[in-house]
Amino acid sequence: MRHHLILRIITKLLIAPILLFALYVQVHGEISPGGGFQAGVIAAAAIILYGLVFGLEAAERAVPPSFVHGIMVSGVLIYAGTGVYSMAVGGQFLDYDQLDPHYPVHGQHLGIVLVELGVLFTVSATMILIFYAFAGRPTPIGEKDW
Amino acid sequence: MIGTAADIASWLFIVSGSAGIVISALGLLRLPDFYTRLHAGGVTDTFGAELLIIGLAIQSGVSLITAKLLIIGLFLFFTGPTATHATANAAWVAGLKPRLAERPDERPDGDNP
Amino acid sequence: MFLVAAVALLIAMALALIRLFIGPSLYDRVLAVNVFGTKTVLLIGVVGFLTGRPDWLDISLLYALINFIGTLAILKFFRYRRLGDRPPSEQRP
Amino acid sequence: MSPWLDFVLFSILAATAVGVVILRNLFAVVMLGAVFSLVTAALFVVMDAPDVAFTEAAVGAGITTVLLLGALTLTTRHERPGSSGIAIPLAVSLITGAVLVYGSLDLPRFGSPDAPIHLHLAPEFLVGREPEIDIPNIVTAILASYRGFDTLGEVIVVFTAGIGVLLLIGRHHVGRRNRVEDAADDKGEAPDSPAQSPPEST
Repeated sequence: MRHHLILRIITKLLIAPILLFALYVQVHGEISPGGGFQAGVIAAAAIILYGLVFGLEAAERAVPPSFVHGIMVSGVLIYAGTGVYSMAVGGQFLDYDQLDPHYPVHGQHLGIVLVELGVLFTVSATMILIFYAFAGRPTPIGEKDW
Repeated sequence: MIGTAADIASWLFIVSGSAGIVISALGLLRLPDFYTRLHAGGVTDTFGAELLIIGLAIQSGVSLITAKLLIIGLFLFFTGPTATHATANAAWVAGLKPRLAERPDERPDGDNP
Repeated sequence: MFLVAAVALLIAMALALIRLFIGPSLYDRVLAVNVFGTKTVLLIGVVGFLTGRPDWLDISLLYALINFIGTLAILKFFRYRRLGDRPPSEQRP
Repeated sequence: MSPWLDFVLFSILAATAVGVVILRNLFAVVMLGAVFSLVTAALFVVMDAPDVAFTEAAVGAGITTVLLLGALTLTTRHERPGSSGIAIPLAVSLITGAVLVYGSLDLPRFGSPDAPIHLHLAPEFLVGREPEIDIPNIVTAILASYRGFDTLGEVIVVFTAGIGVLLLIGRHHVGRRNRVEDAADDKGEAPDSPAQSPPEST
């Protein structure tokens, strides 16, 4: 899609609002519907839109696959690390009350924010990587079958 | 007084928007070939959607809901015509010819399964 | 008044679905899916007003964005046969 | 909310499902899948489940369409008609459907306060949320805190799925081949015109 001027302009206009909306869904997950999973998918959708219109190579320049690999792993590590930390300071696994011993409610808030961050990282990175893997395949479809 | 006026205005917008939406769907179903259906699915559809959203926005007063409605309207205003443009461009490049008046019996050769 | 809009949207959705079934070309179907998506965006908003809880507009806001991506993906894939860059077969005369 | 909206939306959903079964053009089936997800999300909104509707909206129409198209690169455009007869699949479907309907007779009515789920855990969560967690969205409170261990499992499932896809069809040398092609594209390429491109419709 090299010559599609209208598509390129509109896509450039749309990508920033989509990412902003993903951030809104992420941080508003405690108040309104939404949370880490939904925000992750929306953020991945922004990258996929970029890859669709500007080509896979441009998307891989903007968000390198090695970086996405790191994000995918760090999401699980953040989530599990929260649980291990709460275990290390004397509670049970994923017992957020221990994160702030004086105000357990604040500990719960902190724990939920961390956990949602981990979900966001893993889900968005996985979606982007699956898109990269599918989009990068050469097509085996012959002229006859098409 | 102002409340009544706003109600009437929002009624007008919502009913005319609904009429536009039904007309666009009828056109999508009844018009003879793809390029004429684009007008129903693109122009009339966006028109009806915007009118409906303006009507809803008037109904909800000044609040966060109004802001969200206006953002939805803005997105639809940009993405609808762009998607229609992309569809028309792809169809034209792929060789789908419009049905012309000289040969009224010619059907567009699609990929009818 | 919201009821009028909801009924109009449902009728339009049914008609667009018929167009999606009968085709005849692929592009008619893409157009029908696009129209159907717009109708769903509006229906979710109108249902929010109908039930008196219009604070779920985030969902229709999301659909307004996602629907565009889906349409673009279908068109791009149908033309280039893959989602990445253009394949070499595009160059053949 | 009167049930007529449910009925109409469920009818559209059933029509879409029948269309998926009947149509042989796989592109049309992918598009019907997008429509199915749109109607499902509208149904979730009507049934007061905005969080589920949000997930369906985010995953169903956009990502699933893209991934199904990616899967279509590995196959052909039309579904081949099946070789076996209609009798055995029909019998299996009818028996399964009858068993499901029979099972649903024992379910509590939709939204009934006497359902078992509303007698044991739900009151505890609803009462305990205020002093223990203190965030307004009960769904997030249950998912992230009361059921944090389950959510960790879901994250690991997503992670494992990503690793599996990468191992099966991932690439090692990213973009090298594409770069050469792009250089050729930039040099000798005229703008698209209908005269040059072969009609792709068959």
